[in-house]
Amino acid sequence: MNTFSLAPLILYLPLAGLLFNGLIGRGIVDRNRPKGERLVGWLATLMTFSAFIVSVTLFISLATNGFEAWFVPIMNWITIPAANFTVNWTLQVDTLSVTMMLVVTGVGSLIHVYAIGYMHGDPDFSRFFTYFNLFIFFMLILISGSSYLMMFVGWEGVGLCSYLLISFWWDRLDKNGIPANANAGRKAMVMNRIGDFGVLLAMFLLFWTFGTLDYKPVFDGAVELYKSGQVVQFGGVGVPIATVLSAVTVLFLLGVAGKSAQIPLYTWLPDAMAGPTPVSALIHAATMVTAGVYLLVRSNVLYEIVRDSGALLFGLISTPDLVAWVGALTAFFAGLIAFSQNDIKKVLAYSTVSQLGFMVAAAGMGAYVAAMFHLITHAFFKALLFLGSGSVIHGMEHGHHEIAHGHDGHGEDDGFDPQDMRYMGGLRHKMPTTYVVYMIGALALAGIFPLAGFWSKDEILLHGQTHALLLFLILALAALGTAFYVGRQLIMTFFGTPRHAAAEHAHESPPLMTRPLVVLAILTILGGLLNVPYLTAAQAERHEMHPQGFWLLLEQWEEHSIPAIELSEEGVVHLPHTPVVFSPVVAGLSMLLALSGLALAYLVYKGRPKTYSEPDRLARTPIWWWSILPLNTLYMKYFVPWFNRFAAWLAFKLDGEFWHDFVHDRVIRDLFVNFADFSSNVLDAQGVDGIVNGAGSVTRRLAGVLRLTQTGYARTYALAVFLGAVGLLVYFLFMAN
Amino acid sequence: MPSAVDINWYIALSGILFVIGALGVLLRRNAIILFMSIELMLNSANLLFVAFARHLGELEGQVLVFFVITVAAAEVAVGLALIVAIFRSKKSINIDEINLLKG
Amino acid sequence: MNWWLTILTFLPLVGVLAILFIKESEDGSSRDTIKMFAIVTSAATFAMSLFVLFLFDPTNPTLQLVDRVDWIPSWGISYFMGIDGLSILMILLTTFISLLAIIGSWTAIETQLKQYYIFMLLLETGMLGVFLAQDLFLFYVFWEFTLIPMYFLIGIWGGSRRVYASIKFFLYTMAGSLLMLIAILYMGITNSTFAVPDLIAGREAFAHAQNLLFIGFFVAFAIKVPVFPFHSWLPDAHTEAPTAGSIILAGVLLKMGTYGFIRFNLPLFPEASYKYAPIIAVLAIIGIIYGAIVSFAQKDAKKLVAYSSISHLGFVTLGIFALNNAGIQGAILQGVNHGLSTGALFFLVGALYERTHKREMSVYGGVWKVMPLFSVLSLIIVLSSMGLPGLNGFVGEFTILLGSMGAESLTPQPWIYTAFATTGVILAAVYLLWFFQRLFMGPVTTDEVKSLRAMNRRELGIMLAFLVFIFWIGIAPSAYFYLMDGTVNALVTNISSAVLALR
Amino acid sequence: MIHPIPFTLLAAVAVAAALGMLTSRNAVHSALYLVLNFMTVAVLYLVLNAPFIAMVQITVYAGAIVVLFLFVIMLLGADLLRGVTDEVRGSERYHRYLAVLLALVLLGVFGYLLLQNNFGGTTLSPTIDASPQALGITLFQDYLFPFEVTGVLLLASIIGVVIFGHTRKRGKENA
Repeated sequence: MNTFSLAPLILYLPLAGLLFNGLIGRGIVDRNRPKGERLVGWLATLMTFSAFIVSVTLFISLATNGFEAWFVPIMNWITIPAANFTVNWTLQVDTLSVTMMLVVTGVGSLIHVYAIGYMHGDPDFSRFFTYFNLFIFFMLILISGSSYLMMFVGWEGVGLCSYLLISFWWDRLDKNGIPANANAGRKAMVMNRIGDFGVLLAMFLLFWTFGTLDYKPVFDGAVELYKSGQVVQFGGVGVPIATVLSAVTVLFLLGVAGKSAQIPLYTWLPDAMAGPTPVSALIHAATMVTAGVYLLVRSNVLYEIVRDSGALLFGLISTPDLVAWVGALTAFFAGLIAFSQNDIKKVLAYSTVSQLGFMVAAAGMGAYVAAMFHLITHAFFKALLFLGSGSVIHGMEHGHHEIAHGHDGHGEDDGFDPQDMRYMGGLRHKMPTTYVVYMIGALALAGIFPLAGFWSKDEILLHGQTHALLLFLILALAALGTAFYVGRQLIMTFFGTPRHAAAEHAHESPPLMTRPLVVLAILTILGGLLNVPYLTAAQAERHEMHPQGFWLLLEQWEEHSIPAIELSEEGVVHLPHTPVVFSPVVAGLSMLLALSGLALAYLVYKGRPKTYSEPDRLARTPIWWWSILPLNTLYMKYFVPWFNRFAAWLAFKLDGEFWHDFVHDRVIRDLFVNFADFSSNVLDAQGVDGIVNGAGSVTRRLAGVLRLTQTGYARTYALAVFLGAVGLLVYFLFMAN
Repeated sequence: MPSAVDINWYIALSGILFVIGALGVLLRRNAIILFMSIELMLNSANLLFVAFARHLGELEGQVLVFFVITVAAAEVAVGLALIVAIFRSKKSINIDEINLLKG
Repeated sequence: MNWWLTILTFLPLVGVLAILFIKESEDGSSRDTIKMFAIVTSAATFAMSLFVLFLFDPTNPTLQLVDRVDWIPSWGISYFMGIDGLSILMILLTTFISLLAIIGSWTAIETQLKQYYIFMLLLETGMLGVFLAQDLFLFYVFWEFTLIPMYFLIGIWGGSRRVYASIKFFLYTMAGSLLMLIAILYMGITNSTFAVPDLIAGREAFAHAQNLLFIGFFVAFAIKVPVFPFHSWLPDAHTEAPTAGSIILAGVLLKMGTYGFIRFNLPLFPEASYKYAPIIAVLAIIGIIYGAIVSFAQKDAKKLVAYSSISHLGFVTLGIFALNNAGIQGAILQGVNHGLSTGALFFLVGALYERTHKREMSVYGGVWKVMPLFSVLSLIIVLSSMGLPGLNGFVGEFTILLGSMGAESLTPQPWIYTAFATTGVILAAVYLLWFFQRLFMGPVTTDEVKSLRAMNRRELGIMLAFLVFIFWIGIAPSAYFYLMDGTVNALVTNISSAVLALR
Repeated sequence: MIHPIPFTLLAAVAVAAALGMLTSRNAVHSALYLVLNFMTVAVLYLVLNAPFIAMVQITVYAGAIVVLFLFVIMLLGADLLRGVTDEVRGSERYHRYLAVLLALVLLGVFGYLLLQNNFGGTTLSPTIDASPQALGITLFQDYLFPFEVTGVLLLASIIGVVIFGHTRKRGKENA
C-alpha cells in the first residue's frame, strides 16, 4: 500500500488555491473585509497544509516501500519524435524530493498562517495569497520534477513569484521618488535569469550528451560513459565525458549563484527585502533560495564524476572545488557585509546569503547531506528570524502609529524607519514572546549548542576540516562573523533602552503572528535531532550494520537519493562520504567561535548606540570598510548606468542616427539620388529619409519625367498604343525569325 | 494587270483604310470624329474578313464580321452616350479638354 | 482535384464581395453590419482552416490536399496549392490572428470602415495564398499581393507618420522580392517548371548557381523577417500601423519570411544553406542581442514591442539554420508563439492607445491600479514573450537553442552560437520587465491613467483567446510538434543527404 | 471575281471617302463621308459573295450607326462642334509628325509584305453557299453561344447607355 498516486495532489492543491484566490479572491475580500480575508487567507493556508499532509503520506509510503524512488507520470509535455526529444510532466518521489517537499509545505504553511495576520488590511490581500500559492506550486514543481527541464519550470516559476512578491507594493516610491520595490523585483528576476542562462546551456549540453533530460537516465548514462571511457561526439568533435560534465557543472554553478545568491550574483537578495516580510521568510530564506543547493545535491553524481576524474576547469580548479570555494567565500564576505547593516531585515538577508554559502560549500565538498541538513535547519531558524523581525517591524510601526496619533505635532519626520535597528532598543520588555523566539532563532544561527544551527553548521565544519584547511579556516571565520552580527543585532534590537518613541510604544504582535513563531522555535530547538552524528567511531561502525538506528537519521534517509556510485574498478565513491563521526575538537571550536562572536558583539555594542543618530562603533574601523563589498556598487553604480547608456546609444545613435539616418539616408540614399540626378537631370535633392525614401523619391522623380507622357490626352495614349502595335508588328514580321 | 483582283488587293485596300482610320484617331480632337475613325478601322478589318472568307471558301469569316458589327454597334452606342454625358458637364467634346487622367 | 485549399484561400473574398454591396449609411447603422460581415467571414475562414486541419494527415510528410491546374503551361506555371507540415501551423496562425485582429478593430477603426475591412480580408487571402502556394510563380503573386492591403492599412489608418512608414514598408519589401523574382525566373526557366516539388527534384539544373539563388531568396525573406541589417523598416511600420495591422504584421507577415526560408531556401539549396548557415546564425544572434538592447532603450511602447520582434525572430532564424529537427521544429513553433505573444503584446498596447491615444511609456505607470484584470493578463503575455517555462515562448526558444547546440551546420563550435543566443533570454527579461514596470507598476500619476476605462468583454475575449494558446502550447506542445514532425524530418533528411554528398 | 478596274474605282472611292472623313472640318460632313465609305465597302461585300453582310453593313452601319452619329451631332449642336479645331500648337507638332510617320511606316510594312509574299496564290476556292439562310444556319447552330453572348453584350451596352443618359433632377433624392 502506498500513496504515490496522490503525488500530483501536491501540485493540484496549491493550483486550486491560486485559481480560487486569483479569480474570485479579490471580490470576496472587497465585499466583506474581515471575513473575506479570513476565507482567502485560510484557504491558501489550507491548500499548502494539505500539500504538507500529502507530503507526509508520501514520506510514509517511501519509508514503507524500501525508500526507492517512484515516478508518477502526469502527462506528456514536449515530444519531438524526429529529434528524439521527450520530456514528460512526471513527478519523482524520492527521499530527497520528499525532504524538500516537507520543508517547503511545512514551513510554508506556518508562514501562510503568519501572513494572514501580517497582511491584514492590505488592499491587495488576495493577490498576496494568490502569489503565495503560486509560489508553492512552482516550488513543488521544482523539487518534484523528474527531469532537469521540469525542474527548470519550477526554477523560473519561483523566480517569477519572487519578482512578483518583491515588487508586491509596486506603487510605493522611496524617499527619492524611485519605485524601489519594483526595481528590486526586476533586479532579482534579471539576476536570476543570468543564472538561468547557465542552467539552460547546461541542459543543452546534457541533452546532446545523453539524449534526455530526465535525472535517472542522465546519471546512469554519465556513470556508464565515465566508466567506459567513451568520448562524447559533440559538434563533430570527440570530447571526454568529464570535460562535458565539467562544463555542465560549472554552468549549473552559475544557476546556483543566481538562485541561491552566491558571489557574484548575490546582490539581488538584500534588495529583495523590499517585499513583505513573510515573503522574505518563505522565499528568500527558507525555500526558493535553497533551490540552488537542491540542484547541487540533485546533480551530485555529475559533480562526483568530475571530482573523481580530476578534470580541471581551464586547468585551474575542478568544479566541485570551485563550488566549495564560491560557497565559502560567499559565506565569509556576506557575513562581513552584515556587520554594517542597520536594517534589521538586511542583516538577515546577508546572513541568508552567508548561510547559503555554507550550504553551497558543503555541497561542493561532497557533503551533500550536510548541505541538506543545514538547508532544513536554516529553513527553520531563518524563517523564524524573518518572521520575528516582521513581528518587530509590525510592533515598531504600531508604536509609530500610536505616537503620531497620541501626541499632536510629534509627527515631524525624523527619518524614522521601522526596519532600522538604530531606532529600536529595549524591545525585550515590549515584545516578550517575540523576544524569546527571536533569541532562540538568533542563537541557532550563531551556532549555540544544542540548537539546530549548531548541529548542521558543525557538520559542515567537520567536513571542511577533512577537506581543505584553508576552506575550513574561511568557514570558521564566517561562523565567527555570524555570531558577531547576530549578537550586534540582538543587542541593538532587544537590549539596552529604547532609542525612539516608537520603540517605547511598540506592542506585541497578534497571536496569529506569534503562534507560528513558537512552532518554528520548537522546530529550531529540536531540528538538530534530525542528524545527530555518531559520538564515536565504534558507534559508527556498529550502526552502519543497522542503518535503521537513530543516529544520522537524515543521512540514512537521503542515502537512497544520494547513493554510493561505483565509478571505477579501483573504488566506489561513497555518497554520502564515510559516516561522520562527531569530533569534539571541531564542535568545541565551533562553539567557541560562536560564543566569542557573541561576546565580541557584547563588548563592542553594549549599550550602544546611545541615540539613533550616533554613528556605529565600528564605523571608523577597517572592518566596516571591508564589509561594504563593492560588488553591488559595481553593478548598480557602474554597470547598470553603463548598460542604460549603451542601450540608448545603440537605439538612438547607432540604430537611429547612424544606421537609419547616416547609412541609409546620407550614404546609400544620397549616392542613389546623385546617380538618379545624373541620369535623369530632373532631380533635385531635398528631404532626407532612408534608402527606401531615396528609392521612393527617385521613383517619384522618375515619375515626374514619366508623367509628362501622361498628358491625359486620349490621343497621346492612342498614339502610344499605335506605336506599340506597329512596333510589335514590325518585330514579329522582320525580327522574330 | 491581272485578269481579276485577288486577295492582295483587298489586303492593300483594307490596310489603307485602316491607316486612315488610325490617323483619324491620332489626329482629330473631335470625339465624335474619333469614334467615326474607329468605325472605319473596324470596317477595314471586316473587309479583310470577308475577303478571306471568300478566298478560303469559308463561312466563318462572315460570321465573325457579324459579331464585329454587333460589337461596333454596342461600342458606338456607349461611346456616344459617354460623349453626351461628358458634353453635359464640360460643355465640350474636345477630347484634349477631357484630361482628368493627367498625371 | 481537391478544392479545399482553394476554398480556404479565397473564402475571405466572399466577405469582400458582401461588404462591397453594403451601402455605408449616414447614420452609421451599416457600420456594425460591415464589421459583422468581416468577423463572420474571418471566423468562417478560421473554421475552414480547422476543417483543413481535420483533413490533414500529419503522418504523411508530403504535400496534401493538392489542387493543381495548369495556368500558363508553356512556361510550366501552374495553379498549385498544397499543404504539409510546414504550412499547416502557419495557416492556423493566419486565420486565427486575422480573426482576432478583425475583432480587435471593432472600436479602433472609425473611418472608412468599408475599405478597412475589405483590405483586412484581402490581406488574409494573400497570406493564406503565400502559405499554400506550391508553385513559385503563384507564390510570388501572393507574396506581392500581401503588400498592397498592408500598404493601405498602414497608409490610411496608421499613426502620424503613416505615409512615410507605408512607403518605406512597401519599397523595402518590394526591393527584396525583386531579387527573389530574378532567382525564381532563373530557376523556372532552367527547369521549365515553377512547381516547388518539381524544382526540388530537378535541383541539379540550377545547382551550379545555387549560391546566388540562395542569396536572392535569402534577401527577400530576410527583409521580411527581418534579419539584422535589414530591419530598419520594421519599427516604423509597426509603430505607425493601426493595432490590427501591427498584430497581423508581427503575427503573420513576418512569418512569411521564416516560412520562406524553410519552404524554399532549405530544400532548394541545401548545400548553400549549409554553407551560409554560420553567417546567417551570426546575423540572427546579432539580431537577438541587438533587438533586445535597442528595445530596452525605447520610450515608445509600440516601438519596444516592434524591436522585440527582431530579437524573437533572431531565435527563429537561428533555429532554421541549425538545420536539424529540433531547430527547425522549434523555429516553426516559435513562429507561432511569436505570433501569439507579440500579437497579444501589440493588442494590449493598442488597447491602452485606444484609451489614451498615447504611446509614450512615460504617460503610463500604475495601470495595474486602474485595470487590474487587464494587467494580470498582460503580465502573462509579457511573461510568455519573455519565455517563462510553462508558457509558449519557452518551448519554442528552448527547442531552438537545443537545436542550435547540436547543429552540424554550426560546427565545430555550435555551443558558442548557442551561448550568445541564450543571452537573449537574459536580455528579454531586462527589457520586458522594464516595459511592464513602466506601463503597469508605480503610482498612478497622470490623468490619462486615472481616466482609463476598464477592459470590456470584447477585449477580455481576445486576450483570453490568446491566452488559451499561450498556455496550451506552453503545457502540452506535443500536438503541435506532431503536426510538423514528419515533414520537417523529411526535409532534414534531404538536407543531410545533400550535405553528405557534398563532403 | 471582279475585274481590277471596277475594284480600283470602288477602292478609290472608299479611300477618298475615308480621307474626306478624316479631313473635313464639319462633323456632319465627316459622317456623310463615312456613309459613303460604308456603302462602297458594302458593294465590295456583295462582290465578295457576302450578300447578307452587305445588307447588314448598310442597315446597321450606314443606317443605324451613322444616323446615331448624326443624331448626336445635331443634338449637341453642329455649331459648337465647328469650334473644335485641329490647329497645331508647338508642343503638339511632334505628336502629329509621329502619327503620320507611324502611319507611313505601317503602310510601308503592308506594302512590303504584299510585295514580298503573295497571299493569294493563283487558285481560288469555289464559291460557297453564303446565302442568308446558310449564314443563319451556321450562326444559330455552330455559333449559337457567341451569338447569345453578343445579345448579353448589347444588353449591357443598353444598360450603360441608359445610365449615362440618365439625368438626375435637382432637389430630389432619387431621380
